Amino acid sequence: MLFNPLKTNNEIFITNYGINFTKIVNSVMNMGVKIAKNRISEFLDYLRRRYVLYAPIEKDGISKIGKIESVSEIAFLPYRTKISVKPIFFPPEEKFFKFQKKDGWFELEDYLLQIDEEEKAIFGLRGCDVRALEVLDRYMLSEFQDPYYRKRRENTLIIGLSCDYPRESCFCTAFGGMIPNRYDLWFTDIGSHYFVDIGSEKGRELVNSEFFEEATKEDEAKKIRKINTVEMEINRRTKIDLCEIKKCAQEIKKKANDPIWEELGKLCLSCGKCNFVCPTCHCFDVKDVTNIDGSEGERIRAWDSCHLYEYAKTSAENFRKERKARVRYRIYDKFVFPVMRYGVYACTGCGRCNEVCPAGINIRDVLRRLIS
Amino acid sequence: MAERRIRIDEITKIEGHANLTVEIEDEELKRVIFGVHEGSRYFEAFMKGKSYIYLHELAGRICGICTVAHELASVKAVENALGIQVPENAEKLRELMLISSHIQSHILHLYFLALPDYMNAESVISLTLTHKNLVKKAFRIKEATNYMTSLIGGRAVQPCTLKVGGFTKRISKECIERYRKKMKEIYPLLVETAELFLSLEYPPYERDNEYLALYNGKSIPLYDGKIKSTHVEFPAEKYMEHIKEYIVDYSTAKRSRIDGKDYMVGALSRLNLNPYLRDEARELAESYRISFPNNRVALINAAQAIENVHYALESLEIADSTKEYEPKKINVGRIDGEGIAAIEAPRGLLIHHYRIKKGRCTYANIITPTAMNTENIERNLQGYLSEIACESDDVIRVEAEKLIRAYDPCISCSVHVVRVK
Amino acid sequence: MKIGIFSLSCCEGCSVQFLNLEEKILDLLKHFGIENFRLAKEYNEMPVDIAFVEGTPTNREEILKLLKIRKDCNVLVALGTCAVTGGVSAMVNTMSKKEAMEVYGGFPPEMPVDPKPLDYYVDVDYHLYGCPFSKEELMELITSIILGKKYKDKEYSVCVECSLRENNCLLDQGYLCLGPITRGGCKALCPSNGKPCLGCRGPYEDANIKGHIKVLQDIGFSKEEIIEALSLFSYEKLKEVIGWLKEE
Amino acid sequence: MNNLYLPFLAEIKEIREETPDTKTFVISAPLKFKPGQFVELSVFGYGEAPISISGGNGECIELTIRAVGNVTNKIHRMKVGDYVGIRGPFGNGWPIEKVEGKNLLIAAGGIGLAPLKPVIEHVCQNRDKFKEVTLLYGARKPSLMLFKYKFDEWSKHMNLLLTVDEPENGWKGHVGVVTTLCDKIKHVSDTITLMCGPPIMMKYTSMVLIELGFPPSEIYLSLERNMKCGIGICGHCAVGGVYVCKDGPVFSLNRAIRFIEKPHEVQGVLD
Repeated sequence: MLFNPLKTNNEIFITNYGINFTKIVNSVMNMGVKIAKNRISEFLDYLRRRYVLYAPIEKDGISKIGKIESVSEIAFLPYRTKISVKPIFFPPEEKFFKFQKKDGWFELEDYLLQIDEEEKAIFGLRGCDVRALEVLDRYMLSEFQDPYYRKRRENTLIIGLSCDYPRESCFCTAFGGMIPNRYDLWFTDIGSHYFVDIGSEKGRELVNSEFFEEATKEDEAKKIRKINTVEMEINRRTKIDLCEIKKCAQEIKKKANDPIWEELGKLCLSCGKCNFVCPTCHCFDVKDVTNIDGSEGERIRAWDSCHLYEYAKTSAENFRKERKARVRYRIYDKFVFPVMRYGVYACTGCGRCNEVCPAGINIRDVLRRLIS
Repeated sequence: MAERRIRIDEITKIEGHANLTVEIEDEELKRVIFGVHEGSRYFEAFMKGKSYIYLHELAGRICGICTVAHELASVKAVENALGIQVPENAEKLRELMLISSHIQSHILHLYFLALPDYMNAESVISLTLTHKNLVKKAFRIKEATNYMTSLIGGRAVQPCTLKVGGFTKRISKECIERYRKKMKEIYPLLVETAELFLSLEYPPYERDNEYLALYNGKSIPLYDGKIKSTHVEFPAEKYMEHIKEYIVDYSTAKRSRIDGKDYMVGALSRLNLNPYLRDEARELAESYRISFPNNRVALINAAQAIENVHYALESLEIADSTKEYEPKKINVGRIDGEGIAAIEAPRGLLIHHYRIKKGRCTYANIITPTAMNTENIERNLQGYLSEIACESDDVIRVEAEKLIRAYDPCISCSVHVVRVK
Repeated sequence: MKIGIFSLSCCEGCSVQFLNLEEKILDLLKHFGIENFRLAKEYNEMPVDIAFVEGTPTNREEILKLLKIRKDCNVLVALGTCAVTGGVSAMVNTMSKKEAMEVYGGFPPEMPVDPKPLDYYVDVDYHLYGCPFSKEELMELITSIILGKKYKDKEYSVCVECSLRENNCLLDQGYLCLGPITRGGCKALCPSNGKPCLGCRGPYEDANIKGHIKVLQDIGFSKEEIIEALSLFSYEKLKEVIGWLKEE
Repeated sequence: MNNLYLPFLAEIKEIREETPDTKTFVISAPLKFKPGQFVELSVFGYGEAPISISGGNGECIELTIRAVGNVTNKIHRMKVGDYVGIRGPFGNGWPIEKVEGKNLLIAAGGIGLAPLKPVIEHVCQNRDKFKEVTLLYGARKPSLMLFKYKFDEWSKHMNLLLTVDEPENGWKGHVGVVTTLCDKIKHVSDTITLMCGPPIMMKYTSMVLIELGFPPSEIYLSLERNMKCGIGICGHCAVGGVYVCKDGPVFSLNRAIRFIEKPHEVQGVLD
């Protein structure tokens, strides 16, 4: 059995965000169900008619989660999408409001009202992305709530899918493996069928539809075998043990003056790509854009990256002028600070940052060096 | 009357820096000097040694107005040198891009540079006060054509999607459809523009010039064809046998002659040599009693306006038959060779010629339309100004500028380098 | 306020880009008088409040012209790559004078001057990067001047905007892309169109150029190829690094 | 849903010139705030800036602003009757409850006096709740001192120690940086220190105070960071796992030392 840090820290997981997928069904009491592969499009179409459906799509060599108009658009990939689910809830650029000067007064138009209140269903999310949503929820929906995020995030049904095989850069087993703690339904490919775990009341309602049938003990064994095979493969590559979450964080914190930062500082190009693909990075910049005479404009937030030179600059001082300090900050903000604050890592092992780093900085290798 | 010397130190409303000196003695024209004093820009020098993949990028920077033409001529010359076949739809898309950039350039020239002369306005900026709707119309066409160019080229100035062998990006059916729609949308404005420019009163001066343009015997080609002049016809590869370049001491731009004669390139040449104007355009011109071939030099402006109508219709036809483009990996068979390409830039024929060895350029020669036109401009100024030599300085100045501007000279192009054999 | 658009040796694409503002020019004219614009105007006046200068001086006459513009304006804006870094013209500085002359048949039409960025000769208040510059950035600058805001150069790379546009990374596909060291602000136009960044906006202050050179070498590009790419637009700004790379 | 990013409009009621580059704006915002808290001030078209509240009466708040950036420069050009946007108040504020019944040392440098002004006013109104109170205030020049017109009143309630770096206009008081006043503090034990000023001032004053025997856990600093959202989401002000905007801006020195990644990165508290 693989260790799941989230499970052991359940008590600190704040559940009452008003988000819909937190009510956990006791899965021991329920044998899962299964769905035949040739019925999956029917089921998805059924889902599409009841919810606004999101699922993996692939276009111009880029896979991401997108809105689905017709089930044929869905890309059934063997592993996670290249672009995470984050932009669905936290788009790269978001307009807060519009302001317009009128007789010395300003009229404000809040764009929050224009965000559709929709019941979403996301099909085909992987464990890494679902966990990332849990992390994002902690940041965006704690004592101060981000209303734009919340409005998109509310009423979202998560229908996950286990990976068939990992990508080279994956290391989700370091964070608890392919199946996260919270979901509505979870699909695992077991050959002719998908085995389906039920994670919530809403999920149970869905499997009551005509497409599902009882699963047998054998099906469940198949599922476990499948998960274990893939996770073992991931584990073989990962070779890091991050299980003891607080201890690891302490260990990394001690390395503030390690020569590794100097080395990484020389390699890093400060391109910010790792931040943008990260499913938990949520920093943003806010700016006003106006017309030529300033009589009307919009306040816009756009993703920001802690690797950029001006990120921590105030009118008095730039607090992270050196590249190595910025590289270190990012690692700390994934593995030390969130642990201190919320008891979780802000990394889910999706490995996207490893994949996009032009300088070839691999977070797994960095962690291995920091923890060894 | 005694000796007069009229000098314009910096001719405005043309692209680049040029000056004009007119000497008149006893109401008789003695000398006209059309000099270019833009700093030299050494393109042919620093192209040497560069990898073939960068040549068209550099060529685009020769001129900001005809960037599309330069990039296309350059990329085509490299393809010729390396024996690369370009897919048919890519060629068509390139032609579409060339057409929209032609119209854009013509509109810029007609409304912004030439028109103020005929409206007694100082500039298009003062026209915004007196003829706001006219200027807005010009902006609308310009915006639309820039948009069309960037649909295919990524952006209007220095397009960024060309590569040796085709394009770097996928150009979807939808993209082509948007091009078509936009062109249809501005077509009536192009007709209005033509009507305006056909009705202007141009200097009456005529001369039996030698004209030069691309020719294919069935249309008015821009992207491909043989080179034809009033007297001779030859494939682009043979340009060196006919076109000879030389320099004069008062100008940083080189000049050229065909078989020892000065010649004109540009819109008027294209129409004079290719009697294939589409009916709509031809009838429009004829309704203003203008037909081609025509020796009235200042009618270049009218020819441009007519061309706009003609090419707009051509482009709609091309767009109809163009298939979606999907970028493919280009197999560069050989990395040595010599290639020549001739293309019609808005202001006339443009020739790029490279030798490539081991993937790097060892020789570059570029002949730009303005370099071809310079001597012709000077000759025609001589002809026209001697007819009006008795007029006041101011009149001579204005008329001279009108005639020079009609050519839409592009000085930056002409000084990319001076090479002396 | 009076503005002027001046042109030194260059392709004048930036002047054209200025006219490409299209109807925004009419908005502009509500706040500014365009008093000096040789490409579009017959009568050109000095002094002006804001001088936009494109191109780079390539002869002595032009240096004097530039100095005069600086004297007769309050704010000088370097417009486009040639003015900011010397641009493609500066590539001639990679060759020896003799080499360059040979192409001229041994005799130059005038005493040539090495193309340099404008700030080599005069103080430059603002830089508008790019070949051609970006219209959005020009409007941003003009709006800032009208509203009395500080206009800040973008201190991040093209990669930032490229990844926000969810493009497929061209470095990953084996192209020689200068995105990681080139100043952002163009919305990653070229990479979004499938063309690697050629660095037309020049390097940004914090760029890790040596780091990127290593990355390119790891991909398999030769020293010559890297030097060629670095010197396309920003030879004058990257001279030192190029020198270091040659030595290495 | 309450949109925390949406400012409400507030009118500038009064403008007081404090120094050549600093003005106090009285803004019609009926906010309840704790001394040391800040608001996000919007000038539409120019953006937002976090500004400490330097006073208020329930109807209005006072913001004392130095012109350094886009927003602050623009508000300096604005007039009475113009509108700005306000979000907040944000931040934790000074731990005034902790000081009650104890000695209080207030150390301020330059514009740093602004966030401390509500504390000083609170002390003046509730003088009997505190034991000894000392205010150290240093500015570069006498003409750059804030709230000079209040000094007479304040000195009735507390020991007011002033210093300038460069004397001018017949300045008869102390000359030197704030640290040179520290030996004049008569109370060391049972004292809570509240400090705000430029990084360098806070750094050296903290060092001197520690040497004098003030425990770091009793020294509170107000930190400045790049803040965008003010509510701990945007990440810009994060340092060592805390958000200066929502966990701060006031931290005890011992806590500040704990979360620093590299000591001198936090406002140069220690080297």
